[in-house]
Amino acid sequence: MALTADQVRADFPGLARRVHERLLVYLDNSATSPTPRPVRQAIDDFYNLYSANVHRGLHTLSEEATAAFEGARARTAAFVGASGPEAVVFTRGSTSAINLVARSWGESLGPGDAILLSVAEHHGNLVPWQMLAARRGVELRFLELTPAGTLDLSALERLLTPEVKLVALAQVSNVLGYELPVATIVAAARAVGARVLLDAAQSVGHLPVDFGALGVDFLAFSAHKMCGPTGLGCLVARPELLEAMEPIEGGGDMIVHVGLHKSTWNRSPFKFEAGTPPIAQAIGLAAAIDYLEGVGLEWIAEHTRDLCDEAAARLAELPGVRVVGPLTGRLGPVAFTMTGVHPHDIATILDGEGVAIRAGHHCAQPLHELLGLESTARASFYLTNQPSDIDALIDALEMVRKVFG
Amino acid sequence: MALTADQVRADFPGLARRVHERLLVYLDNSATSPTPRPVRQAIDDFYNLYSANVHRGLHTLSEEATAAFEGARARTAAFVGASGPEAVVFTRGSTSAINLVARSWGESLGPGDAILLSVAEHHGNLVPWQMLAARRGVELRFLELTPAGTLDLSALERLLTPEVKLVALAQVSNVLGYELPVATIVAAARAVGARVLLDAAQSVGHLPVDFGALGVDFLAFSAHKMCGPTGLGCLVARPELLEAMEPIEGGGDMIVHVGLHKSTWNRSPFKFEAGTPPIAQAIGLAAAIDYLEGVGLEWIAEHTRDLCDEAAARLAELPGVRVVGPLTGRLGPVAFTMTGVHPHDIATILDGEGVAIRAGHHCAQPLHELLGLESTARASFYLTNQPSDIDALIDALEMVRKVFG
Amino acid sequence: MFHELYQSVILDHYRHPSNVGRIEGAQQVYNDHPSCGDKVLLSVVVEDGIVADIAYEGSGCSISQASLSLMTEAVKGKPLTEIRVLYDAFREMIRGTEPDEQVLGDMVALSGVSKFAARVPCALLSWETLAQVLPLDEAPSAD
Amino acid sequence: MFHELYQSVILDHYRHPSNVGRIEGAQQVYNDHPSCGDKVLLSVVVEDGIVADIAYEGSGCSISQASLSLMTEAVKGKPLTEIRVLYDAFREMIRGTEPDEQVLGDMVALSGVSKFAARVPCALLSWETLAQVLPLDEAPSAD
Ligand SMILES: Cc1ncc(COP(=O)(O)O)c(C=O)c1O
Ligand SMILES: Cc1ncc(COP(=O)(O)O)c(C=O)c1O
Repeated sequence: MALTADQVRADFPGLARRVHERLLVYLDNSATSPTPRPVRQAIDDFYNLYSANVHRGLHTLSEEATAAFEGARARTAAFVGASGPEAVVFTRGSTSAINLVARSWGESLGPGDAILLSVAEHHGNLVPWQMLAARRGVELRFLELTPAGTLDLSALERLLTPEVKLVALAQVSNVLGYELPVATIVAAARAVGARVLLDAAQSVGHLPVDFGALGVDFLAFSAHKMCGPTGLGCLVARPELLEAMEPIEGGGDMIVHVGLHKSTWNRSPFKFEAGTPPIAQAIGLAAAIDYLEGVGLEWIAEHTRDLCDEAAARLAELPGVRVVGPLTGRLGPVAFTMTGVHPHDIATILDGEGVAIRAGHHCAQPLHELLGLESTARASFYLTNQPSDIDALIDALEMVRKVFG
Repeated sequence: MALTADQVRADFPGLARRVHERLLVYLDNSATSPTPRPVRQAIDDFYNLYSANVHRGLHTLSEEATAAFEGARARTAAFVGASGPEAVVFTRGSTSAINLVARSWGESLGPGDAILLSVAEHHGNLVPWQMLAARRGVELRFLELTPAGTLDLSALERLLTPEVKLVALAQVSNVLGYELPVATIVAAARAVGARVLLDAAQSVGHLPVDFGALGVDFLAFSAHKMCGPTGLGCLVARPELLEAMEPIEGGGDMIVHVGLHKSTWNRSPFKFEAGTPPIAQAIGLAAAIDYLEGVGLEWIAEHTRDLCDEAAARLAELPGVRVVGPLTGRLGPVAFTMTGVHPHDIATILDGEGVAIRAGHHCAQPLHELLGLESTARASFYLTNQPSDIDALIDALEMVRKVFG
Repeated sequence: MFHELYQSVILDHYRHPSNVGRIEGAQQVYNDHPSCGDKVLLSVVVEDGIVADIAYEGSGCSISQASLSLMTEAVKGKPLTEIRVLYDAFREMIRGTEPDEQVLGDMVALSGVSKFAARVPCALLSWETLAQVLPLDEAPSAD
Repeated sequence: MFHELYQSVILDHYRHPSNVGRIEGAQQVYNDHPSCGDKVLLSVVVEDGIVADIAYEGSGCSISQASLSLMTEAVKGKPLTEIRVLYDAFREMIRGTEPDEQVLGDMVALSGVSKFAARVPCALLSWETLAQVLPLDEAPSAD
């Protein structure tokens, strides 16, 4: 059954809105995805019908909420191929998930240890490690880029010495759009005994991701970038690593026994979830997972890759337009520049035409500085986009050229 | 215009549901409040119509989302009488807000310093301080209870020596239901130069709370206990304290400039909000505040106090039932025990009658141990409750007595 | 007064429990469910593959306490092989399978628990604790 | 080609800015908007209460750069008292008040910015930076 973007779009009625009297063309999916009707419905049902706190509740609403919330954890575990619900910690977002690893697991590192990142990392997968480096005297190393704009893995052997205790990389870059060759990274990391953290903010829900099969140790992603709600992310980790990690926040639900002066911790993942958890958000994530699986992860990935290939090719043909990063093989974001026009001006003019793109450093300042750019414009694609969106983008860019002469 | 609970209940259609073929009587408000229609609508509108990321977005959806999100911050600041939006940090919940103070501001404390708490604190306002005490060698001191079940302030002078750098107390106890005499506490704390943190999880949205007028330094509360969404809390603080505090999590939005090895921090509150914030949740909180102000905070407090007074009086009359804590002056929770029946059994039987209460230690284990109780049953009241809910509670308890003989 | 969960057998055992106490010199194991506060100290004497004596000290809700009373009654004097059958049958029942009264006896009074997810741990506390003393989770050995 | 925001005056100033450079010996101040990357180094020479000379080196979007060019043109040779009037009028305009072309001259080309909340900081960068050199935010002194 060949699904069409039209059929998918029917589940996103809000996308049919107008902006400056033009039909909206939403090309800022890498920042936040739109939310389909079944996800909105699942969230609303919770708030309307069984708005109750979870765990330890003995009444029906609380039991329903607990079943839905813990069911969402199990659903998430199955979706990303984790060993089970005990491997899934709910956090505020990808950023929070990565900070949790840095602040808990990371405390075991010290002088002489190193962490391998890349120059293209999102601030969310960079600043937590800088803070750890400042706290614990850990060295940060960086993979650089090939001229084509993907990670230069030829330096892997040189950089990946036994000092490296962790390799933390984005599975899909939110600017360059490349897909990381995870198997190569994992094999190399294993060879020196390093752990691997995958920043999957741009990959989970965008292509099939199997935590177990990939063989990584930590996986971080955000619900709001995969048709789910804001305010929720996941840290998926090997349970034995979680068990060995110290909790960061204290409070209800993360304890077994609390005395006035001393307390004992619950088992993971609860140990890392102090206080009332993001109940409606987890339920929304489970609905998003159901939705994405209904559409098909393979279809979504294929569809997105096709749109990116076409967009990159057509952008590259425009006079003065330069695609930043590879021209093919992108999954989602297509960043570009236009001579003589600042990216912010591009974005403002495009908005006037109904085309929503992002302009800036996309939380990847070091990458932009390295490329000698203050900022880039970025169109990013996902399941609701269609080839006509690329036409709209190209037409609007021709308008930019007319304004700026 | 005398509002009735009936009029309020019309905004909560889900509360009219049935449970075990009985009409639902929701008396677990202290755990999580139900969510009124306008809040659900505000959340759904975001997801449907302008699901976009905030800050730095140059397209219409992002500008709408930013205006709504930052508008929600300003709305929250005004609602709790904070100096302005810069005083409001969005967190995962009360627990997270208190942990933020403990992990950031708290790091300035060390051996010789003390923190004054009470034996009745919720784990969310106890365990973070235990963790700080373990990290930094800080002493924890505890206010105890009067025989009537309120805080014994006669020990305040003895306990509140110049070593005490922070007094952290619940404004309304989630078990005993008492209201803290905040003015007395603040005056005493000021006299020794101690800061005051108010755990307002059970008070903001339940009675008028004015941060500025109370003169406290930190205020923590959760949206889900005041008709708002799960997954969101607030730390309100004096801006100069926030400015001096170090961020805990690193990532997007909390930075000014990011280099490969070093970064500089944004101003507060953004410094404490790494990554995509809880956008829909903040928007939902603003809608909850609008809703609560529409009903009237004075009305809500009065209404809740009246129901608690009546419930406590009628419970105390039942043979074998003991109200835990004061019989009058409670705001929300009314905890009790019944001889010969375990609180869990009470809760299960009540659920069979459609009456939702909570049983357990309510995240206040030390308090229960001190009272010689493993657990208590707790009925908790809020704006949607009505006198007939107390009848239902009493009737159901008579059923418990019949079952247990 | 009938209640789906609170069968009179349960209430009887809750009010008048069997085998309460501590056996000096016996194997002892402590267990609790911290989230609800149920606690038990179980004493078990095994002689020649038979539970010769068993007793417990516990506190908690009617379900956990009745389950302890019923379990100790059921296993006292029984060989390990039979106890394993009971253990499996009990857990099946709590999971929602129609119980066999022939096998489970009075313990079928606890069958209603399967419909109360939050109370399932209460009913299981007794057997879970016994399994910490006796090798109930292991496959029976060949001899 | 007409665009509400991108008036031809703005684009002209963006393409052919006035007063670009650095004045040795002048008062200099650096300012930036890190979230969007707009940057400026402003040089100002004040003599006898008059902005005798002004220049800037900057990078950023058309709005921020055109605003710098327009602002420097507008204040050059003017006394502080007049500059204050311009400063207030400009900020009023950016807030959405109908601008007075008599007062603001070519700077009215930036009036469209008021409808683009995200671009308001770009338009204000110039004046905000000038206010770091000149006492524009203070009430005029009595003398
Ligand atoms: C007094 C008090 N403090 C703190 C909390 C913790 O709130 P949350 O679980 O939303 O973080 C609660 C909630 O039960 C509470 O009642
Ligand atoms: C690659 C990558 N990592 C991390 C993040 C941070 O995600 P969040 O802001 O949801 O915490 C993002 C989101 O922009 C991202 O694209």
